[in-house]
Amino acid sequence: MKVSDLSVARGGVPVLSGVSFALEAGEALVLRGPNGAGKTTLLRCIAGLQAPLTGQIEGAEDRVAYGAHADGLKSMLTVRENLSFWAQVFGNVDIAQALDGYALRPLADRLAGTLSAGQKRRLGLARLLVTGRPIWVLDEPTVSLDADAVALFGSALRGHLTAGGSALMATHIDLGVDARVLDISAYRAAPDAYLGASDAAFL
Amino acid sequence: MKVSDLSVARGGVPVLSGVSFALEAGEALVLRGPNGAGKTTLLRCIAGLQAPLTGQIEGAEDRVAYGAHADGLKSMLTVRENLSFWAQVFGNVDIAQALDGYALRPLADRLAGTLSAGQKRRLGLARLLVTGRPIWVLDEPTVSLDADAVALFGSALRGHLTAGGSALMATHIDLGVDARVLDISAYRAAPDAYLGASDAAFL
Amino acid sequence: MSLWQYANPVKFLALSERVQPVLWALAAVFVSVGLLWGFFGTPDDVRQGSTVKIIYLHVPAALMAINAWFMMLVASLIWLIRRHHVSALAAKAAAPVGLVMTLIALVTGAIWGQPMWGTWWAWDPRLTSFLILFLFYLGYIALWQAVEDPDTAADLTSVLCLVGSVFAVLSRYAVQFWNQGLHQGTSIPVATGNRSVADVFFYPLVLAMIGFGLLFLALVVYRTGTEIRLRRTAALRARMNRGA
Amino acid sequence: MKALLLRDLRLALRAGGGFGLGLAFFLIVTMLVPFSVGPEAALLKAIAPGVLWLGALLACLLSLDRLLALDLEDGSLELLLTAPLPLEGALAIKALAHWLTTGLPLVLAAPFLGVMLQLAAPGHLWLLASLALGTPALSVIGMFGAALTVGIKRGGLLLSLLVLPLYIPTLIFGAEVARRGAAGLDASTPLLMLAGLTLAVVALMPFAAAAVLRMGLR
Amino acid sequence: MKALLLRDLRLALRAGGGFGLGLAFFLIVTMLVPFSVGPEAALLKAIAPGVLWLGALLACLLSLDRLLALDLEDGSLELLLTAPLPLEGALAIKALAHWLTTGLPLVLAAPFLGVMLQLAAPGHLWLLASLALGTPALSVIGMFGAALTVGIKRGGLLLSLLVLPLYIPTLIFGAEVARRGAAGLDASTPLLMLAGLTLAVVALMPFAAAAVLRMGLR
Amino acid sequence: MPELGKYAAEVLSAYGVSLLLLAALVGLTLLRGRAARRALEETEAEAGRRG
Ligand code: HEM
Ligand SMILES: Nc1ncnc2c1ncn2[C@@H]1O[C@H](COP(=O)(O)OP(=O)(O)OP(=O)(O)O)[C@@H](O)[C@H]1O
Ligand SMILES: Nc1ncnc2c1ncn2[C@@H]1O[C@H](COP(=O)(O)OP(=O)(O)OP(=O)(O)O)[C@@H](O)[C@H]1O
Ligand SMILES: [Mg+2]
Ligand SMILES: [Mg+2]
Repeated sequence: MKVSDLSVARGGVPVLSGVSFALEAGEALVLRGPNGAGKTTLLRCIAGLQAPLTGQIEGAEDRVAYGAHADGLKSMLTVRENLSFWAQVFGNVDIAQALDGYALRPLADRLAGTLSAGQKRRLGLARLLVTGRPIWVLDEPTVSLDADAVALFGSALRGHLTAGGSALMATHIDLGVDARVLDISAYRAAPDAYLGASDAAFL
Repeated sequence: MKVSDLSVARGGVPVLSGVSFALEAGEALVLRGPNGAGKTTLLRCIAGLQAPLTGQIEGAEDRVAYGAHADGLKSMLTVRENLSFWAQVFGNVDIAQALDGYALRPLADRLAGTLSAGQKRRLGLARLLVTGRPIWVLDEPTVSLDADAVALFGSALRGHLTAGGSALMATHIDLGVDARVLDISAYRAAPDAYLGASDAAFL
Repeated sequence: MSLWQYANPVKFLALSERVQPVLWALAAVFVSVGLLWGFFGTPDDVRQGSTVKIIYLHVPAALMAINAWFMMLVASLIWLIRRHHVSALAAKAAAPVGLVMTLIALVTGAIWGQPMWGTWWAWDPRLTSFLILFLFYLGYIALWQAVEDPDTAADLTSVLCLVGSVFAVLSRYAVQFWNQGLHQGTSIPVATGNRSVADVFFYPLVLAMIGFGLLFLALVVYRTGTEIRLRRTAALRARMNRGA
Repeated sequence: MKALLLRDLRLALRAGGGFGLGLAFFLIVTMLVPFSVGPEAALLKAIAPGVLWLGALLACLLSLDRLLALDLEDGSLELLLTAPLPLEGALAIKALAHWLTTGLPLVLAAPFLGVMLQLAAPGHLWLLASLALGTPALSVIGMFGAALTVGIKRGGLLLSLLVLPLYIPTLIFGAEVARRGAAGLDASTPLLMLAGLTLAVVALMPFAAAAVLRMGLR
Repeated sequence: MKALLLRDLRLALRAGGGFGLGLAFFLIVTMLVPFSVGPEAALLKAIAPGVLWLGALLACLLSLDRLLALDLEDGSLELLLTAPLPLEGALAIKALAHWLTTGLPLVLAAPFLGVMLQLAAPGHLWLLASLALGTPALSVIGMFGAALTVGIKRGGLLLSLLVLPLYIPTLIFGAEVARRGAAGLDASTPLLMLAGLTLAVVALMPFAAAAVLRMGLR
Repeated sequence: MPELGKYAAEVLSAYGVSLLLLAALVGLTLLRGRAARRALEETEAEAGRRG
């Protein structure tokens, strides 16, 4: 996947400009930057949920599995039902690996609504394994996870990378994997940047 | 505040039993334990949101300011309005200190719904400063915060402690303050413990 | 030894295993004798013709529909005051039975209404208050199903039952104020104005009423047992998952 | 308390907050009635008082689920529970805010809609009086229903199911006042009953609502 | 696709999911009509077809906000957008699930409610036909409205406001069929128009809905 | 069979519907009860094996 000279806006205001990087197969990239720097905005854009102001994103289409701040769980479905739903949507059937990968077997028949914060997050991450998509785009994946669960995530990620996948993650804390780091505060849009944002026409 | 021989249940099942600790004025206590250990359940109980199965909590009543996983912000009110509402509810008026304490001045007139994840969390923490309550009970307070914001939280906490307050916090990550640590996995309720939980009558 | 010992689920199960055969048998005998006698062994009424036979279903069902709600009210109060699980579960178990009884009263009444009043349905106060009762049953059952935590569900439905009872009485007066109506007044269950044939209809009717009462009891005891077993299964499962 | 009232009013007035939408719904329901039952003036006149009351009731009902569910979702309900406010008072205040933003506009708009539905002239005053006296009861009863269903994921329709039967006495007395008024009859008996009902409900329901809220959030 | 349909149906059937509640609301609205307009059989008979259509429409309307809002809240809508499903198809499937859990039960229950409102005997078949043909349009149009308001916090009432005018043609034709049917007149012309409307809407609306959803979530 | 006269349809349908409803109620009750019994036995056996 390759991003070149990307500018993104949030609430009509450009947040980042000139972001360029490439993500090879088997590679992980960690985005860092202070609160409000624009990490979430950038990731949403790469996942195809909002359009960039300028610039190109190549090789991302239909290859991205997005994990947002929210986990997309139905609290009235069991852990197993939640996972198999997403597996079917992405054309897979086997959820055994995902259940094992995040130690969810003992919880498999519990309603997702009754899980603790960290258990929910584990389920949210397990969803990535059933998508079969090569590029993981994750927003603060290890929030609420304890050390063991972070280790599970680490090994799932390593498995994904050795299988030729790649990952782009925003985080403030230690992910337990070593990866290239990109500090996006360097790309902060200048306050007078226009970049064709929706309010630029009025400036 | 003093907790003695406390047992708490979630979903009708005892989760923790025999928890005892004391929290002096000026002291901070960090709860640790793996995901699903029962930290949230314990904190809710101390905040008075659910009743304990057995045991006593002394000196907590009407002295606790609770900060949950969710921040309790109204997305259609501005940062300033959110803060002054809680200030008035708790009988205070001055929100200046809270705004300064978490560097929220530049955001004061933005709607809370347009903040980034970490900015929201900062506002949620600033709410504690306007309650005027001596005991802070916090569930993973530094989630989504960057290093600067964690430092702000650290200094707010130190200020609170030196003013004679105390704090009880659950977390998986480094809070940036030194505090006594209590590992609650030691108090895990035995699978066959009855303790008068609502389902005990059926066992 | 007090009656409250049967508030213990296990004791209740043991007791219910013992009384159930008797209850079911008695219910079957009374219901079938009452209905068969009524259907085959009573003459037609002078004015109502053979439709009078509907009374052996209609009145017992109507009676039990009201009594079931009353029983739920008492059980809810016991749960709120003494927190006996069996009591809460008995209220839960009774609701669908009451709902079906209400439905039978409504349906038989409607079928009866067509020949007698020339309409399936009229907005008569008695009929209307039964419809309102039907709604209360629906809401009560829906609330039980919607709340996940069983004790919370018991609490909430109990309060709903209390508040609902107050409003049901209020509605009854409101409805009476609103429309005077066609339905016969309550009296001793004398079906017709014609006193001379009353006894002929009276005995099978009483048998059917006792039979419906026993059937209600048998169903509630059985269903309470089912609810207890479900709770116990859930409790064991939850503990096992914790152990795992 | 005052802060809570002001906050709730402000939230209702902000875009997307719900003020005026209850009113709009009322307007549209009464407007749809001629489309569905046909345009004959005599028929409309006969059903006008009833339709207006029914419309007001439905408009109230529809806005109930935001009474507490929004506060639950963003976590502020739990924080309110730990705040130094008596829960009964807080709920009463929230019901008041609901009435001010939903019931009151309905009361004020009803005469105009009455004209559209050919409501007879003497009926307007009675309609107004009955709505003014009855809608507070709707808000308070609705608060009870909202407290009952607050822990339930998207209890919206369940809430309607639970609350509607509780609305029946209010509706009967209210509509009876409006109908008798429109027919030129004396409507003071049902009006008195309506007033008594509202008073009792306003005095007692906040306690029931607080009780079930405490149970539900446990 | 099938997985999505099954999931939505399963969610609707689970406790608190909403199945049967649309029906209950329909029941209650039609029940409240006599309380508000009075118990006279002749009057009720005259307004019965219209009231039933209006009740069905409102019951549909009330369940619309859960069409997409729930998925938005827990984040699964965004995840669906990144999934390999054509959005148009996904929305059509979701509308189908909505109809199966809301519209269909309404159609089946309408005859009973017709009896309660003294609907004339020949009208029942026409009522059934008009509802069966009309309610799918209500679900699909509702999906468009839901997509339009999905980004708006608790757009529930706004959604009603936007969707109601769009429902008017369906309502007019549908109620006309039922009214003519009840009066013993020939109702095939409006029935044909209703069928045409539904077909067109079902064919085109999913595209409009997908388009506004993509815009709204940007 | 008693002579029901012109109201035969009404009386018979009243009995039919009511008995059907009662039978459905009893039937569903028994089915659910059986299922609950079985589930409990299985769970108890499993719990016994584990505990
Ligand atoms: C759907 C319609 C109807 C409903 C909901 C209904 C409901 C009731 C109820 C609640 C009772 C009360 C029992 C009691 O007070 O002890 C009752 C009794 C009775 N009903 Fe109906 N009813 C309906 C239609 C009819 C019709 C059409 C008839 C016959 C013309 C009828 C004849 C009776 C009789 C004879 C009694 C016994 C009255 C007594 O206690 O003396 N009902 N019904
Ligand atoms: N409607 C809006 N108007 C103006 N600014 C906005 C609006 N919505 C968001 N922003 C700003 O856009 C910036 C980017 O937000 P974003 O959520 O991408 O940050 P982030 O890097 O993910 O931060 P965090 O680490 O806190 O999650 C923030 O500074 C935010 O305050
Ligand atoms: N309805 C329920 N039935 C059974 N178990 C439940 C239910 N609800 C919660 N639990 C369990 O109770 C335990 C305690 O949960 P709690 O949220 O207190 O954990 P926590 O320590 O806060 O975890 P985290 O660090 O992930 O936030 C968890 O194992 C959870 O799965
Ligand atoms: Mg972010
Ligand atoms: Mg937790």
